[in-house]
Amino acid sequence: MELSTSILLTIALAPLVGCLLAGFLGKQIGRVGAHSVTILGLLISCGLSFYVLYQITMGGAPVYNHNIYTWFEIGKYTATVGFLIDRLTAMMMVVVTFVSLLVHVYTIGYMADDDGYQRFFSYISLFTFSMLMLVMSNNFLQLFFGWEAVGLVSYLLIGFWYKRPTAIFANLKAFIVNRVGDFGFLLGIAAILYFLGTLDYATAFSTAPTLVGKTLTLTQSIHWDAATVICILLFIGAMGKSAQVPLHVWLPDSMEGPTPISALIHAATMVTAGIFMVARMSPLYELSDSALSFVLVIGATGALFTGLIGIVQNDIKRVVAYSTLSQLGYMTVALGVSAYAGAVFHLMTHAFFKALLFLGAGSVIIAMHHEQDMRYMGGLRKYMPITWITMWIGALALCGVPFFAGFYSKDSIIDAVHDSHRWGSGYAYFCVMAGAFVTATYTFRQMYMTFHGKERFKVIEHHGHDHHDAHGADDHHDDHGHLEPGVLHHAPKESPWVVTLPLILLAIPSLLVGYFTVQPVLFGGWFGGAVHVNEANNVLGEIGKEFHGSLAMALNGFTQLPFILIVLAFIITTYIYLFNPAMAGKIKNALKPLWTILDRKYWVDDIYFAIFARGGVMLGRMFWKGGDAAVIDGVLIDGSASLVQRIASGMRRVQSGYLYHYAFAMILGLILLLGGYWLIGQ
Amino acid sequence: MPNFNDILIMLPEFFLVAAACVILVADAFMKPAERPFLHWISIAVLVVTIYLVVRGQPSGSVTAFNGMFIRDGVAEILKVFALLSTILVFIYARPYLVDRKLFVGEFYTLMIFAIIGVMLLVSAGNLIMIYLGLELLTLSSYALVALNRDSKLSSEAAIKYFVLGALASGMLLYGMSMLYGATGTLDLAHLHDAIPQSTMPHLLVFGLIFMIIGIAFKLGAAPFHMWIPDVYQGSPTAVTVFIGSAPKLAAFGMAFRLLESGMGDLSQHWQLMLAVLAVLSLAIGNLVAIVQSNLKRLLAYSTISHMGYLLLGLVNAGPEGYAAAMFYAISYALMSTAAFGVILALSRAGFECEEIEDFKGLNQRAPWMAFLMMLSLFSLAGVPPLFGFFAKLLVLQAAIHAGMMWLAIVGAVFAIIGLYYYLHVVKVMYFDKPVAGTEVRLQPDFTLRVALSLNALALLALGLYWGPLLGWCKQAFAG
Amino acid sequence: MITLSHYIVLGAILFCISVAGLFINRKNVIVLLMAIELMLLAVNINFVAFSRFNHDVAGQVFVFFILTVAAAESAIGLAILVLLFRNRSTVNIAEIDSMKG
Amino acid sequence: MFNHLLSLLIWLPIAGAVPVLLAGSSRPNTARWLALLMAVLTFAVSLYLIPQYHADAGGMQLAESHLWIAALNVHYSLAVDGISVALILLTTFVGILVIVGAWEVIQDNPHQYMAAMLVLEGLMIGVFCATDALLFYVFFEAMLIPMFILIGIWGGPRRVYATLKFFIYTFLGSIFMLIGLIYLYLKAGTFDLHTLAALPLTLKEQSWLFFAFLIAFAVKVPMVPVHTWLPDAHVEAPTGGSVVLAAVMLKIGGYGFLRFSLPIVPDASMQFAWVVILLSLIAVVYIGYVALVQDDMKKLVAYSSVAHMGFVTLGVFIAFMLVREQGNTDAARLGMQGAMVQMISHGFISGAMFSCIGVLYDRLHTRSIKDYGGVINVMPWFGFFYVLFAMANCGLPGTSGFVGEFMVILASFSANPWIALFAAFTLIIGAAYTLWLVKRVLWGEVTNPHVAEMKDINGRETLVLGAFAALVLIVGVWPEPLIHLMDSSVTQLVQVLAIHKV
Repeated sequence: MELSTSILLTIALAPLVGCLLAGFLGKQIGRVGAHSVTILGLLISCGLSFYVLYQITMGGAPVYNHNIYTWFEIGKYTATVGFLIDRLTAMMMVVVTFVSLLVHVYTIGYMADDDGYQRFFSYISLFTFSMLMLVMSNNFLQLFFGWEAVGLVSYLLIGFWYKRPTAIFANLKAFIVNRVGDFGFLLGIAAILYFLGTLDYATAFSTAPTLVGKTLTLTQSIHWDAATVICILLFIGAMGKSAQVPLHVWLPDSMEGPTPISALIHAATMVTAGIFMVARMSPLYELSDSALSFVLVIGATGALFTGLIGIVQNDIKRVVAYSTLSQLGYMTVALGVSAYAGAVFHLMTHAFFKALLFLGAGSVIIAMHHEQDMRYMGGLRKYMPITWITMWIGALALCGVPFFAGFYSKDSIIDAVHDSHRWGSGYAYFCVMAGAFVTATYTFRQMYMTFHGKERFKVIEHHGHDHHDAHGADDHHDDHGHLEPGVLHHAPKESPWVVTLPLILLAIPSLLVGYFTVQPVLFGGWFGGAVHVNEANNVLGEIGKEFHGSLAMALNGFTQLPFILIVLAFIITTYIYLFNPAMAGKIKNALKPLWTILDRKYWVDDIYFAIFARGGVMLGRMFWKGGDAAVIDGVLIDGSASLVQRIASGMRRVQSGYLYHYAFAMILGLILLLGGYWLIGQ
Repeated sequence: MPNFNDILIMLPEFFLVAAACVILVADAFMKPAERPFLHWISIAVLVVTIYLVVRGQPSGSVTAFNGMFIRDGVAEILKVFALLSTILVFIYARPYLVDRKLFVGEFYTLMIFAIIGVMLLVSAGNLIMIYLGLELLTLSSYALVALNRDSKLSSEAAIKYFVLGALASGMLLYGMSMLYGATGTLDLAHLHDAIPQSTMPHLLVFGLIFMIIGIAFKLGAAPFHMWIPDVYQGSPTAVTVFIGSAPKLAAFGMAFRLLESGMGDLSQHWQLMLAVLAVLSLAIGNLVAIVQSNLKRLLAYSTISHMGYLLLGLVNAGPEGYAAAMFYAISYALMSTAAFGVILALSRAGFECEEIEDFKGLNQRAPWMAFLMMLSLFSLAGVPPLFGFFAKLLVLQAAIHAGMMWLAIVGAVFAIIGLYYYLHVVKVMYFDKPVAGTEVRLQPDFTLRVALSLNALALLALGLYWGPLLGWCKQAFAG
Repeated sequence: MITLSHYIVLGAILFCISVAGLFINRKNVIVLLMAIELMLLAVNINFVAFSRFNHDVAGQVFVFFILTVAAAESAIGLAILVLLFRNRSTVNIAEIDSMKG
Repeated sequence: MFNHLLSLLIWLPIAGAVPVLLAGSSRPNTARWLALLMAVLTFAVSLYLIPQYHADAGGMQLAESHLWIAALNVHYSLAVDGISVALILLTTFVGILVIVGAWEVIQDNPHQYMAAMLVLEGLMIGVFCATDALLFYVFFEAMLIPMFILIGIWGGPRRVYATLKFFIYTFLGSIFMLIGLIYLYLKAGTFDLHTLAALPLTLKEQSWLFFAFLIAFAVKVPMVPVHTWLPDAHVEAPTGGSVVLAAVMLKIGGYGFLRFSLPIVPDASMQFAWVVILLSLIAVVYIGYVALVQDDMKKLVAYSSVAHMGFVTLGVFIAFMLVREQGNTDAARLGMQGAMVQMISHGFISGAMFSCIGVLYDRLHTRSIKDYGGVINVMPWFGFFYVLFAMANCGLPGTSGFVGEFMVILASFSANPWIALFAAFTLIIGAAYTLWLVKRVLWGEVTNPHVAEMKDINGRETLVLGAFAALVLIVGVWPEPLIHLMDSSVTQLVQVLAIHKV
């Protein structure tokens, strides 16, 4: 039976209501009120999302595609606000609301005595609303709305601790880099409207085949294939939002935000919006191999090279951040080889285990009183067992150890790349394969440095005030009285249940979701009409032929190259970080130049800052001082004014005050007239 | 042999002459205390004259004394406004004169003789009449300029005015003589008919040129403008306000009589000459005004530029062109009386209030006066919805219609430059803080306040509804 | 035989002399008054000559008016001159320049 | 009274100015309340336009015409179409807010200030109603006088330079238009805009007239390179002056293009559309960079106004390419609608931005960005509004700022991808200068001790900002009603474009 509009509206609006209540009445309803209303809102929309998913998959509800209201209608162009609910959407809704719900709960603990408590809840609910609008949209306008709205919330949340210079730098950077992507995205939408005359998904996809053969005339000589132009423009948007190279620079900095949103926005949901979008647009992308190759190469590059940076990071959150970049690269690669289902599948599994890793990292950070540097950790496992175990689950999932969720999604991507014949797939295959090793390396390194080995922090029992888990806003830092790093007031201890519960709840899917869903989602054509793949490109179909169930796949996985690489990485890291810690430093010195390259993140940020930020300001100053001030005002306006002045003061001298001069002037006038007449007479 | 009808036609002029003589004699027998009667009598006389002018107005155009005197619509309008402005001058002048011990009978008699000159000039039908009217006007003006016998500036202004004026009228006469030689007649109507079959075209044009000089001098168009700044500044403000109003109307009338009624067939010659004079006047008037620090002198230069605009109307050499020019002359007369009126109203004994600095912060001291001044300044600058704008509109239109787009553009450009110095005065009045030593007269004479307010508000009212006036002007030239 | 042109030329010469007198003379205002008179005389010669050769009397009538007015004019002129001398105790044109610019 | 509704709208505030003025400096509160009453009345009357105007019918409605100057065949003729109605509503709405906004901010001679505001309001409404070129010109020019006074008396330190520059700049622009109008009058014998639109003109005549109009309206919009009066005027003007200037006066330039350039000289406009488009794109990119480096908040917002108004001119003139080169009327309508929506929305946003700056200025009496920082710590509610309007200013979907730019960019892509490319650059540069401003003013630690003492916005300010915010969001979330109001008028305009005069 048909889904009812009211339910969908409830799903979308419940978080918004929570947001408004928590935001505007924060003072009145207090902290408890704030988190209660928002969590209630999330509960409602999460529950209903599960219901919708059930209806769509089991309940046999048809795809829902209706407009709510008309945004504008001008001649043949109409823009509307409406929902398109198919399996892809439903799955995304569940992922978003579920992770968001857990993050809400987690936040109760994490932000427990932050001043911006209500504000924070209001923001993350607003985010959930925006994200839902994005995934549930049935047209490009609303997609762009959600697209930018999540950007806004991300901006607000990265700069949540607005007193930190680094935070407010990071959020500005994030927003502007995203805008660079949106620049392309908007042009893509414009191109769609130009070629297909509509902003509505269904119409656009159904008329997409007419793009074949159409070209966009840029100059007399340059004509570009319409589909390619559209797809690449749209993908530029995805590059911004999903932090693909070269627009990846904002994501690591976004770790300035509180950990919960790193988990929710910068790992699980928002950053995957680009992946979702491309999957959604698969009918368009299937029309252009060149566009997909572009996607493939970009993704592959990200998958490997950003992962490498992760190896040299010491900030526990940044390691996870770079692994996110690399994993997004994997998803993009999957898109590039037309394995859209694989991409979305990895998106889902990644959402769970990456959120888990972030929240775990957050839990560690709580325990370490907001010390994020792993060099001052170690041996935490006996203090916080739950965090330790759950994080290991996440870590293994991330590495793609068989049976864990990550394994199914990641290995199928690798296989898909292997089977693909698209231009660039060779390079991509190398990247993802190497990436598997790199992933394992930085993951194990992180786990060892955090939980194992000997404790590298000192505890000095600190009388007087025994305060609870230290928290975000740096006024708390202040009353620590800034001891030297790695010195704690009291021993780290396991976080409260509001923190650990989400960890557990995320650990379960990180462990199991792959095993149970890989068959239908990847090979069962579960997405149905939601994603469209040409037969020629159907690599997942090929893999599917050798698929004999999750168990078999996992067992088979032990014999595959990726697993061997993981084991290799395991051995190396174990040796270095458990048995011979000094060696890390030796290697570092041995490979100094390489290490520098990675530590400087290939100097990409520096170059961008120099060229775009500094350069932009310089250019602006040049225009302002040179153009407006000097030429227009200086020369044209004031120049002409002073010219008039000068002429005037010159002319006034003629009025000498002498009678004979006056008379002479009259005679001159007479001569002028007579002479003029005489001249004309000639 | 003059018949009674001729006398009827000239009744206003005769009445005025008689009145002038009566006032002259009465003044001789009056004690100073009774002077105010003189004031009111003179005003009454002018009012009656207006009444006579309007009432006895024939439908078309009639002549008296064998074409010596023409009474037509043009003459009527010009006379009415000349008389009106003179009434305003009387009202504005009184407190000023009283403060300066200049409140004497000569002022009134001379003024009335001058206005008689204006009236004869604008309805002259013969070169002799033109000359006589002109001289009557100018001779009285010379004396008026010198009214303040103890002022260095006044006497200097008077001598400059006198010498240059004599030179100008000499040239005018010389031109007249050539014209007479070329056509053998002094009567404008016959002149008009005689010009086509004249055997000496060059002599004609020579005459024309000399006459144009006479006209240009009276208007104050460059390069025959040199007397204007000094006379405006030097003469008592009470006289300046007069020189700025009625004589301009007279000058327009004279130009119309000579150029159109007399030498209409030479228009292809004088159009271009007037255009040249217009450009010069616009340039000199607007540019040099910018660097002035004395308000009277600034207004003098603005007069020069305004005469340039008036010439834009004349170059059209067609009915609507003349209508536009006359409209412009009228608007200018009203605007300058208002502007000078404010100066008169604010000045007190020992304080002329004619430097621009004296107006600093006027808005704080006398907001209403500042407002009136602002109205007249914006009107002079030609900013809608004030009267001056529509006058400019009409003359620009006339110029464009005459196919002189370039001239209109020149006019437009100089309008922008002109805007600057008017705004500067407004800025001084409204944006600056008042300075010590410029305490203006705060309670001007009541009639003055009323008259001045009416005068300035008329600029706004006529700006909002100026159709009838324009209709009147057009109809005067339609015949 | 004296033709019209002779008179015109004479008039023109007188006119030019008077004009020259007006702006070449830099000393005395009285000279200016004389120059003005001279100019009017030049005009009168023209008128008389023309009226004679056009067989029209109006020109000579005009001359009478001009003469009368000229008298009045010079009267006023002299009056102003006296005034000027009283205020500045000089009649030197080169010193009458307190208003300029 | 129904057939004099427009006259009422124009003259009510102007007449209302008289009692306000008479209240005098001795009774400031009487003046304030009177002024507010008048503004509210005007707004109420303007609301009455909505039922009176039939949006579907389009065309000029509520017409009234009386012979004004018989001798010159000039008529006092008023009428409105959808676009005018929208702009009039904007005017009357802003009219209220500036009076509320100036309540206790203006201390010396509030009666004169309020009176000037009311007169200004009436004249601006007149501009939007006039269908006779001369009448339009009269209102168009007369506006300068009260604005001149407003900036000059209540303005900042360099107010004299700014206000003279403003007045002369604008006068310079319009005087040439006047000459063009006279020329048209001499050809057509009337100033009536309909007749002029029907008047056949050779391409040469059209070109001259086009540039005469262009200079007049380009100065008003303002377009590069005749924009430099705007930053100065804004910086020196009192808050209310800036708000009116940005919110309404600039729109008159864009409106003028619709009323004059398009109908009267369509072929020349087509021929020289590239000039305007080029200038608009320069405005978006070049001015964007200039705005980036401003250290005075008002200057920054002023420059961003120039950039945003670039979209108005862009949207209007790409319509030519779309109609005449591709016959794509719908895209042309899209672009022009975008331009119109942009006008309205920029009215809200710039008005709001200047009100925000006014709020800060009233507290710290400086507009230079470096004196602020960390304002959010002491003024959270203000911060909320400021961020909202900043986001609207950089065209975030869901705010009105997005709608117009979105539509214009969509349309311009159909006209020529390159145009869209440069236009869309605003997404980046706009975000850069706006959010950098927010970063430096709002975020961060409180460095300036005076900032620490700042109080959060009071009820009056909340009212003003809240009203702006509501409209920004409503138009952003559901622009259809606004678009529908103007649609038929825009459609008719687009049809006009297709008509060749030569």
